[in-house]
Amino acid sequence: MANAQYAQLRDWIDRWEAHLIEQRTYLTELDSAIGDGDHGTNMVRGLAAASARADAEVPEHVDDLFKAVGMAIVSSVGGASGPLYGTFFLRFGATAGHVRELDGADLAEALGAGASGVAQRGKPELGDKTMFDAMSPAVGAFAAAIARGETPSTAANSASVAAHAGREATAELVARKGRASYLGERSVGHIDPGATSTALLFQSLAEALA
Amino acid sequence: MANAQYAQLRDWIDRWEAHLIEQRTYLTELDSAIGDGDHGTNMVRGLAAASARADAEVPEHVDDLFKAVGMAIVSSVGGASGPLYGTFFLRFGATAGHVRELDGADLAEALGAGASGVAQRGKPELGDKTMFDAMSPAVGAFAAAIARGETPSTAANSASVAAHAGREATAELVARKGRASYLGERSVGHIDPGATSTALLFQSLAEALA
Amino acid sequence: MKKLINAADDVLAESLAGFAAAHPELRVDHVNRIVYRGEPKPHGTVALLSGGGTGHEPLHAGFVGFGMLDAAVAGEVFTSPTPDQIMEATARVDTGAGVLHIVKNYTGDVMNFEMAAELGGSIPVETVVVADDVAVEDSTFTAGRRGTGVTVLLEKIVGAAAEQGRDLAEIGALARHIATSGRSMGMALTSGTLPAVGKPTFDLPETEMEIGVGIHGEPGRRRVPLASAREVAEMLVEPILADRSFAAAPTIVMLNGMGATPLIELYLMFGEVKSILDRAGVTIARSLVGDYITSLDMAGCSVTILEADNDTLALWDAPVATPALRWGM
Amino acid sequence: MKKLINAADDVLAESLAGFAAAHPELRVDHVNRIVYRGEPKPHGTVALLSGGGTGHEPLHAGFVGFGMLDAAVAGEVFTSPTPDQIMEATARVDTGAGVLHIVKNYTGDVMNFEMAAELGGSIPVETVVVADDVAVEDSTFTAGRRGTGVTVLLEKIVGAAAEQGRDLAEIGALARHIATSGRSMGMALTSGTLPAVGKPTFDLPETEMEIGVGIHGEPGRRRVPLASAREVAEMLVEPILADRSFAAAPTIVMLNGMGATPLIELYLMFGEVKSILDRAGVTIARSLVGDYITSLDMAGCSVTILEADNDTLALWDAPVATPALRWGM
Ligand SMILES: Nc1ncnc2c1ncn2[C@@H]1O[C@H](COP(=O)(O)OP(=O)(O)O)[C@@H](O)[C@H]1O
Ligand SMILES: Nc1ncnc2c1ncn2[C@@H]1O[C@H](COP(=O)(O)OP(=O)(O)O)[C@@H](O)[C@H]1O
Ligand SMILES: [Mg+2]
Ligand SMILES: [Mg+2]
Ligand SMILES: [Mg+2]
Ligand SMILES: [Mg+2]
Repeated sequence: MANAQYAQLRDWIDRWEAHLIEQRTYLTELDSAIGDGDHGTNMVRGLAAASARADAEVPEHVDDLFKAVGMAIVSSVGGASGPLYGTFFLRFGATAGHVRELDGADLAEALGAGASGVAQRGKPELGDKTMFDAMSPAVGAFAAAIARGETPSTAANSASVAAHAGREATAELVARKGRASYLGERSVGHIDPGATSTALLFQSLAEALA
Repeated sequence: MANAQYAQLRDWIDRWEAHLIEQRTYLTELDSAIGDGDHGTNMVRGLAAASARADAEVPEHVDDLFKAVGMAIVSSVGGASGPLYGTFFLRFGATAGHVRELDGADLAEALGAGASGVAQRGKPELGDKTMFDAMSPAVGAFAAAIARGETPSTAANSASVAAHAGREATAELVARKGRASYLGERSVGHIDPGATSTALLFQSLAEALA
Repeated sequence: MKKLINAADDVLAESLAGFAAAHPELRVDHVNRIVYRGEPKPHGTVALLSGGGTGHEPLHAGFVGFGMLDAAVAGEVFTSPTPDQIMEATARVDTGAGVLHIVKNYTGDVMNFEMAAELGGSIPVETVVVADDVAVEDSTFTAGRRGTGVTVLLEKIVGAAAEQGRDLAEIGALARHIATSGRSMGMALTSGTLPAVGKPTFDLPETEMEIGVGIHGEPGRRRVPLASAREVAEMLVEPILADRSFAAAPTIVMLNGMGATPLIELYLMFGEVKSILDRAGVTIARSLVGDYITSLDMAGCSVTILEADNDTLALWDAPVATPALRWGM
Repeated sequence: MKKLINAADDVLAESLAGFAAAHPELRVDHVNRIVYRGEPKPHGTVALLSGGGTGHEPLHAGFVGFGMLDAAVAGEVFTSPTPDQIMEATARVDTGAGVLHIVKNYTGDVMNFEMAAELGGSIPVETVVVADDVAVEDSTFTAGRRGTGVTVLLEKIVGAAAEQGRDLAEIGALARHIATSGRSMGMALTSGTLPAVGKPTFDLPETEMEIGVGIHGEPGRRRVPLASAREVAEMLVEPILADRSFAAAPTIVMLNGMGATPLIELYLMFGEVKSILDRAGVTIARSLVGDYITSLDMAGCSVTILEADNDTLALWDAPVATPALRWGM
């Protein structure tokens, strides 16, 4: 029943950055097919700024860490993913509070707050073929697992599985938000880049809490 | 000892036009290698204008025919070849005079005047890798043949052979006039487009007088 | 990738440095990537601010100057600027009368400008979102249409109105009026190449073109065989006229190049567009032909038509002095 | 070939038609392919006439207007206009004070303008031949250097002088002074494609570029591997400075695009050129960045440097109102 420690949450971000760097070209290819070809570049730039800021400020509490991460993303990424992921982390941190560890319920609440922030900022609906189609099921799966009494680590595994499934399901959808929406039916058959970076976000969480 | 008849001289121009149309792409390729890729287009445009003008004016004498041809070329071609070939025909016609046929000596004189006109207008020297490297030997060979007592037809054959030889020899030359001169040593190995259209000019004369 | 650049990561900073060197009459904040007028507006005059991703030059920095923008904020290539940049520029250009934010309708731009306006504090901000691209169908259920060519015309017209001293509410209303009075449609012969990606965003065979592209290298509405300028003009003008009639009042028409199309082709296309508009009874009162809102090194063009009443035409004709648009002074 | 055109043979006529439609303030003679000012110059003022092959837009038609040219004569693509066209334009623009012919040094242009001046009759004509391209070596034994970027600057500067009422001899002398005070050098990333040919004039692999090209798609001085903007700037500026020192007086510098290179790259290149000139002690007093003398759809750029004394700078700053260059009015 191990709580998620500050160091693990810091590690979450580092792992996400590593995955994004590794998948940069793939993310860009996905975005070239139905967007403007910069999602990989945007995310790598944002996470470089986030880890630089976290390194510089040396925050010691969860709220300060994610405020740093969120602000760094907001002020370095731009585009659609900057405000969306930025809001996600800002809300996550604010909800988590000035603590050094989070139990399963705290974590579920913070993740839920992050996802609600994304929903408010971008007004995506489920099925609009956006990052929200990976994020919403992931956050739901995490909360359900915690409610069933599972550990944060196991819950994060369920969230990762749900995020990946949500990401893959975006292929069949017609985009209704973001640049891909301009393509209408032509967006069908392509996986959404933002859903892919979100799947990596939850995969990183599972790895960090393992 | 048949004199060159008006109809044969008119035919000369038609044959040249036909050859230029046939070789248009080749002339353009030669000009693309060391010039600006328009020599084929220029010549075909010029000869279309020349034959249209000759058809419209229905000249009956050699001077009027070649004035029409020369002026049409001057006012439709532009570029380097327009003033050069235009001058060639204007001088040719003016020297030939208000006649319906030309004997060998008249023809040699008219061709010589045309070539001198080109030399004055473009100031090419032999070996500068221009049309003059085909024209000057051709005109010289024609005059020499007439001086030897040959017919205009035989003389035109010699001129055609000399023009073709002169044209082929341009491959080894470094261009010193026209656009090809900008290439310096890089022009070596390429045949000059203007020398090629001149070789066709003398070949057409030989065919017309045959 | 054949580009006159150094490292892909430095394109924005270095291009801005060159811009600053070429336009000493403007001020450039290289840290925040903001271009300002050299001479600020008189106190109490509404300021105009725009911004967006880089790669659309001369938009927006090329439109900073008397009679047009007060500042332009640059994001990374095809990426909206961030809220901090926008807040900084807003604070600097405000003369006490408030600031108009001119935003092209892309999710990223809209959200970043929204966050800036939310976090911006006490400066009154009006926002106009341009969404003029008729290529986007079904826009009711989506994020709506893209903002393209009308942005340029709006910046000129509303910039002239601000110069006259109209207040923020009037400026906001005028901007929204202009934004809804125009339509655009674009096409691409080739895809642009993002410096960071190094190869074309989409493959377009020698025999095909994309109709209905935006300005971010997104593929368009549909891919069709190459066609003549006359047919291309029809494919661009017809969806515009189907969406909105322009027969009632004079218009301003822009024939815009996407970055790699030479002027000789743009003029030829303008001639074709004018023939179609003549037949449709649309009067061209003013026109603009050239590269005004581009998409990196994409070859192609777009057509923008704006209905223009007398006020609009007078504002259009008013003096302007920017790097890319200049007359009357 | 991917171009916004109809038939290859109609490009010139149709582009001119579009130009006329876009610029009702100018007069266009479509038969003779001449663009005139809408308002002729006052009687007794020297007129400026230029012309050349089509494919270099906005040169020359885009420079017709107050403070610059009185007329521009267009030849076929990359082909000088004919003597008749030049004579017709000369006769029309003369106000009684004579006409300056501005000719770029290409065999065809020189011969056609020469024939026009010979046949032109009683109108006094001064001719200036621009030959500024340092890419051409060994120019002593050949037809000499090509005329490129200095043509644009000369048309602006001498146009302003003519507006002041200077007489034909003074105008001719000034034009020759400007022509010999500037140098240019260009490069290409890709070859342009002539509409009538339908494929690129030369093949340039993805990894190579041509240094020392002119504006007619001719191959350049040499072919080298692709390099950074910084290195390209050196390859262009160094031959210019080796040919003529520009350290003694202020200069006007133009960073010109060849037709398919976007502004973002041109600004970046201008920044690089400025750094080199700063180090070499060359002062940039004025600058121009954009497409001014192009080569169809060639990607690439050229650098022009002109020594400018006080008279030259004052003439540069004087009002001009043409489609492509406009300030002060
Ligand atoms: N309104 C929205 N709500 C949620 N997610 C969105 C929205 N618009 C876009 N996205 C996500 O953003 C991703 C694109 O991000 P990115 O490429 O970085 O930004 P941009 O689209 O500005 O270039 C999309 O794949 C999609 O998942
Ligand atoms: N000064 C000159 N004297 C004689 N011939 C010349 C001269 N300059 C160019 N030429 C000829 O003109 C030919 C090119 O003609 P063309 O391509 O029609 O004109 P342009 O060079 O203006 O494009 C060259 O191949 C050469 O033979
Ligand atoms: Mg993107
Ligand atoms: Mg040629
Ligand atoms: Mg983007
Ligand atoms: Mg030519």
